[in-house]
Amino acid sequence: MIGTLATLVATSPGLLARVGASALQVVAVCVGGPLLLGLMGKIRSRAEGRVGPPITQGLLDLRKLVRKEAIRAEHTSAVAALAPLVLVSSAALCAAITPLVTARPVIAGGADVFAVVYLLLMGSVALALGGLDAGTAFGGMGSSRAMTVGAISEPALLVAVLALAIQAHTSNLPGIVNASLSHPEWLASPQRLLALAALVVVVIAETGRIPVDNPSTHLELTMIHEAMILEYAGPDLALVTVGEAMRLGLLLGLVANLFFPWGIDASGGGLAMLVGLVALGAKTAAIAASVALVEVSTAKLRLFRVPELLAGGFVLAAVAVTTGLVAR
Amino acid sequence: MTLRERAVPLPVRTCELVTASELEARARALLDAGFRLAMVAGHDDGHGDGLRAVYVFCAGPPDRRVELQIRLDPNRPAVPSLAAWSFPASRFERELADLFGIEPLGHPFPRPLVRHQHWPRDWFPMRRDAGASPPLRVGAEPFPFVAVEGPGVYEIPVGPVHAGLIEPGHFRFFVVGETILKMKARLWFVHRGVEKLFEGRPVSDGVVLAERISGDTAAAHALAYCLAVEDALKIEVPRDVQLLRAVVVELERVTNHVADLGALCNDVGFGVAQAYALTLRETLLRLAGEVTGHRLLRGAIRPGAATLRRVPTGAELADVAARVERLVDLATSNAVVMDRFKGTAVLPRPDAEAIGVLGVVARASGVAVDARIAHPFCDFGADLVPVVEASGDVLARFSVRAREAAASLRLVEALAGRARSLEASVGGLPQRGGSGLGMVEGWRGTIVHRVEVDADGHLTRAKVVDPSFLTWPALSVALGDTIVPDFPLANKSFNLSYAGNDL
Amino acid sequence: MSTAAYFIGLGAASAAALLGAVLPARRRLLAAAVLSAAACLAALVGAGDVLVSGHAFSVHTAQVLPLTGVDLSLDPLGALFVAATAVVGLAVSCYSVGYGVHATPSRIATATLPAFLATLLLVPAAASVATFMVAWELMALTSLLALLTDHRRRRETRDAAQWYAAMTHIGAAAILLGLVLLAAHAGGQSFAAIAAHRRQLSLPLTSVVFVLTLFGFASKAGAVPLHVWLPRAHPEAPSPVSALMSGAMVNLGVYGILRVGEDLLGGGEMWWWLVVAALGVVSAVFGALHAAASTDTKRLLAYSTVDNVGLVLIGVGAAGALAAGGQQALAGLVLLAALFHLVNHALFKGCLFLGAGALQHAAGTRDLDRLGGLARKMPATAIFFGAGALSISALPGLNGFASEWLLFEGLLQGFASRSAVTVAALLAGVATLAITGGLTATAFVKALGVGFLGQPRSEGAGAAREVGPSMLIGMGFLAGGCVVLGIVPGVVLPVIDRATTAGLVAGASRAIRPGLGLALASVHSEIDPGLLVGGLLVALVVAWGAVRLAPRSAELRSPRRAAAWGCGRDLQTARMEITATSFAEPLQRVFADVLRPDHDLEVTHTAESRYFPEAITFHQRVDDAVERVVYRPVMAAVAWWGHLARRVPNGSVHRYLAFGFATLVLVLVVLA
Amino acid sequence: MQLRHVDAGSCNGCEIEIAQAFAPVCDAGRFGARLVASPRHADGLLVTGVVTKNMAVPLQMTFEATPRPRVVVACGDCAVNGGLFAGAYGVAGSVHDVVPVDVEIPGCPPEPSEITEALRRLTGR
Repeated sequence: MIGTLATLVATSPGLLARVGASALQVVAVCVGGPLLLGLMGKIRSRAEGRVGPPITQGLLDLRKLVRKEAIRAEHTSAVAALAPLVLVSSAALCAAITPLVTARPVIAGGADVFAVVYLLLMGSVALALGGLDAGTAFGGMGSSRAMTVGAISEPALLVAVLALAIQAHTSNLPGIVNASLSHPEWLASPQRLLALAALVVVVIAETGRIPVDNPSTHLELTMIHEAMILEYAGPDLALVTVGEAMRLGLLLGLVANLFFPWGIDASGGGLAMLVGLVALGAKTAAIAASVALVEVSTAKLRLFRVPELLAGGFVLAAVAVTTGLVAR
Repeated sequence: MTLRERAVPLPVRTCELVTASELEARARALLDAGFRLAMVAGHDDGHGDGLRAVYVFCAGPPDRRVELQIRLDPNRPAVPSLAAWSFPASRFERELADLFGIEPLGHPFPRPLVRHQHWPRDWFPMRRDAGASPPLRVGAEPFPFVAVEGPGVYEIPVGPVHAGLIEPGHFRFFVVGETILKMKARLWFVHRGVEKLFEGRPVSDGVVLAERISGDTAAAHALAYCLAVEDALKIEVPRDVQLLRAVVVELERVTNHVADLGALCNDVGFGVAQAYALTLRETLLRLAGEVTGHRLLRGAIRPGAATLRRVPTGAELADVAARVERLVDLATSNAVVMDRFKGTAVLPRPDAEAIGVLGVVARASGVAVDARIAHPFCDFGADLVPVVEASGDVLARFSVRAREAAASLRLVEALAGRARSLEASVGGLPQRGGSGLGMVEGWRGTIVHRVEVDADGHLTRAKVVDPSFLTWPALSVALGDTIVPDFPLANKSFNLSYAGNDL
Repeated sequence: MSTAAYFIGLGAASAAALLGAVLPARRRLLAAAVLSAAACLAALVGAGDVLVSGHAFSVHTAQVLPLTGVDLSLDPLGALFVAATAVVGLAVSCYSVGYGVHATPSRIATATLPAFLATLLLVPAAASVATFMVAWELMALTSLLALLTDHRRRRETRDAAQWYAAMTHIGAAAILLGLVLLAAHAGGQSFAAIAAHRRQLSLPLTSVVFVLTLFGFASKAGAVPLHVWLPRAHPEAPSPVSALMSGAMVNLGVYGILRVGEDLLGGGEMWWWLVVAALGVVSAVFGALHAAASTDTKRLLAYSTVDNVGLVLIGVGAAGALAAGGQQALAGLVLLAALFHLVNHALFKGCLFLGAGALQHAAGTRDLDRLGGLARKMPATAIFFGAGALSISALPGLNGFASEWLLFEGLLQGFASRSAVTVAALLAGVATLAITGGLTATAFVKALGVGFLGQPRSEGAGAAREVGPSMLIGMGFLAGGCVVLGIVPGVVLPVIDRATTAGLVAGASRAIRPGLGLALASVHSEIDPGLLVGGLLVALVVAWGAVRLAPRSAELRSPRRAAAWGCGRDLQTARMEITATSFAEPLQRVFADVLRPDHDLEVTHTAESRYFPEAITFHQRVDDAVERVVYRPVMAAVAWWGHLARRVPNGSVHRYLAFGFATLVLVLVVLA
Repeated sequence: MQLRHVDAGSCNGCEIEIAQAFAPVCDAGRFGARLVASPRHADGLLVTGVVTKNMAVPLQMTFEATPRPRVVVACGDCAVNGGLFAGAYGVAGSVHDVVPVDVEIPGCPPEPSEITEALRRLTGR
């Protein structure tokens, strides 16, 4: 790692710029994630005939949570304390290396499909272990459900992005984005559309939205994600909340840039980055809004219909890959 | 409607004093004849008169009510257990044991029902000489649930403090993963001692307490109490009193059914329908405020009287009816919602009958019990029929509520049209002692109140049976094939009262 | 140097076996362990020298075996397997000291572990059919003995031994048949001679040989449907033996496939390798599913071995198919990934089996449903087991991620291939990699979360204490290996690449660019796990700091310990924690078609009413569907043979020895 | 402002009005108030009803489970002073007999607008 850093310093004069771009992406996801959640909440409120909390409520809540007392259950080990940190840092690392604001490789070779999927898995595993640490029935139940859903959704995610990787002849995410930028006709290709459909299913599952999970439920027994975090309070909860929001922002940003890459900074320079940031915000907001609209009009699936939905997503992704291979 | 229309007369009730040995045979004869056990009330008559148990059996239509009373040995109060023939009896007997210290002889499952573990074992709060409540025992043993054994089984304890806006109760699930092997409910967390609070009050003061037995059922409980008092005092109320009371109770039914329809949608994550239902409920609560002066329909029903500020207009009712229809449409046209409802938490009819469930839950399982037909306090007209569904699942309970809400709206309009005044009463209440029984079909099911009044017009005993008391055990039976995350939906589809059950 | 070191290793291992058999109780344990460790070190030096220098050595001696003599040769391919065995063996030797302290093992047990180790070191160096078969049979025998030693009176152990004996002998017979056929037609039994004559062999013959040997080797590797002995034998064997079985012995199945298919037969037909890849796909998915459903720690690990062997076989099969299709460079890359994964599997599975042994040692059970809360009682074991579990779940920064990434990238590059069949196989491989990833994570979150977190679920788990230092060093050594290879995978790849070159006929080397991270030579595809770990640590520190430094009143600064939130109810017991069975149940329902769980709920109620239950009992079994569907009918059909088989492997060590020697004699007679 | 609702012995009348306070017409949510599932996530408790003897310990435990700084809102006459149920044998007292109360909302039950107004004072919006 030191050696790589040394070569990086030696070979790229723009190292600082790259680090700056990474930091910008992390901050964008960190702030943007809660705002996207706020936007989705706002749309739901409006659809229900309420004004609802302001879009910035999530950020306000975070500020309040970090100032509160942390509570850890009696029997917990270091895992309970570490899990929120790992969740946030894995999401932050993903945000740093994924092409969100800029499509120029932020860390050389870092933004690999496989790496991003497994970094996300790292967060899921951390959260699941955190849920089991207190030894409560709800925590364990939530972990079990989340891992079951994840066990089917993560392969679908990997295979769905694979369809794009085959088209672009690289599994490197900036590579895929750059290739898409120079081949706008790809957007309408059947494998892209199938992969997009699969990816939307995965994103809904991974971020715990209706119809897979109900983020606003108050019933412990029906929860998937929230059951795991019932024990977290104060700063720990702030980390978990922001980590989850970041994953949402990240996945939406990934979908946005993989399928609608326009606006992303491909050339470099401050203005291009600003444009990239605005484009990212606009694209993710649009996707979040459409997800929210779909959410409003549907209900949560029966638990064992969820794997069926996800298996459907996986099949869509596999068909996308096959279509891509046949179309070559 | 004709001017010759008359009030429904006081119901006839036969009372028999039996010995302990006769009780069993007499009770079985009544059960075989189609009666159901509606209530078992313990009584402590004090002054060395000892304890007494009253068994109320009822059947209808035609409206029939039979009371069996037995006096108990003051030294060792005990009743022969009827648990083997009547499941409801097993519950009433456990209640007797906990509150009066009356032992049910031969009871197969004599564990505490009302009494929580930290209450002293030999303290019986409903006895006259109970005295002040003793301090709680801390660190007492946990409730002895019959645990499911076997490798891999674990317990999910839920409550008493539930997430969400739910009353307190404890549910213990024995599960393997998402499969519910068994569920036991442990209630009586909100046991306040309501029945004892009635004692000593003048009959006219009891009604405010009855209105707060279960806040969402204020009108029906108040009415059941008033009917019991009127039965005890032998008062025949005018026809208009009956009609106005029926209007209020039916309004309560509509309001609560609407809320339940929305809540069922909410439990499957269909928030839009819930929001729609809550808005409609707000309309209904405001209408209630205008009709009775209180959003929860309190104050309109009093012993011997009924007072409304106005009746709902036809336009208002039509608007509500249209919105109910829209709400039901919203849910039934959503495939995911229907998939969640269909086949979930089935309560088979034989179980519903054996357990003796009442109200919406019973009718959704094909059991056509409805006190408006079996024990009418008012002339509801000929076209009132019980709304029955056969499938016994969440969808059936949803449909029964939807159809009943629509029917009740029509009924309100008809009843309000027949009433000639907004205020009617018998005048002053007579000073007379006696016992009386009141039965009302509340929105959850049949509510039964029984009061005993002394010669000064003070209550010496009030016994309340909310339909929840009889229906709660059916919930765990309905979970036979249900997975853990469907429990809240199943529970909501029963929507039983905790406060009304725990008293 | 390599020759001397390797033979010193073999000698030391044999001496360890000997001393283990003759020394008195206290001393034999330590003597055997020290000598075994020395043997592993020496073998590691020898094999390392071969791998680094790339020069093979070979030795022929006519003295040891009558009729044929012994041919030994260590080329880089064999050396890689020797090295992997030596690394696991080193950890196991150290671990066995502490493992044996509590209940001193018998003489036979002390002797068989080094003997087993010696045979494991021997097999990859065997350079003739006779030597190979003798070494192979000795390995089968010693492993069987090692499996039986401690618990031979337990029914489950005898049962496991029967299955293992049957499978391993059927497999050995197939290999013997195939190799003898080959030797007979190639005009010589030394591997060099066979390889030299392979062009004169007819295709039907080589195909028959490949299929026969594949059957035998796949049964040793634990590929589905020949895996049935694994989930029985691994749990029953003492943990050092399980670690060697899963970390080293199953590798030799893969070794055999490569040695025969690529080296002796020269790569052969594409369909051979597609069969191998298909075996890999089925094994990986089936193993991962069963691992996710298992509640016995070691059974879970055994099925996870089936899963990982499947992944390796996917790589081996894909490499073979690509090579047969003429894409040598790509084949080299994929095989490199497969062998790298095999090495990594040796490390983390060795570590996990040793960890499982520590669990069993400390808590008296390996049933996850009865464990729990061990992280606070055995923190070091928890960290090492955790490292293994997270490695196998392929989390970035650990070695499982590195090799799965390489495998993924390698398969992905193959999509450019012209052959539709190959592409389909690669697609299946990638999909399998994706599917097993999630399932493996589920299985190991369960093992880690239910086993180590929460509250203890049994008295044994409640009384558990940390194991001794030698066991910890053994586990820690392998766990450290997982971390090091996870952060700087680049350091071992050139070495493995040399084995790859030897493993493929045409010898495509240089699939990767030198460096500490992973970087493919052919295309622009690279990743630096070290950099990822660095970034992760920076993010972690920043997040921690941000939360830590938030303005807060002084009394709220440090976290408060409180009872877990139990909905306002005061009694939180271990019965209210999720169990492993329950954790896996949703997945089991989803994959009920494959797993076929069997449920049984018994309810007894009072005579008066069925609403008053008196006792309720639940039972569930998840049997191996392959065993039920494939093996049971076959076993029924050959009931007459079963009669005999029951009499032969009845748990008596002498019988097994006699049986094994008889086979050996047969081998020699046939070959002569 | 996240609140954990605790029914300590209510007749469920207050629950109806709390639900209406968060329903579309009153929409207490727009001022940043929210009901949450775990006391760990809460900034305070919203307690209804008299505190029965059986609920006294659970209420205390819920209070203890809430991270500081925390507030307790007693909603309804019963919660404030025991209401009609004061002195019943199953009643331990009103809310302030068990946990410290910061805000009281009188009424039997209080109207949704009154509940919303009280919550609004807490969120400061």
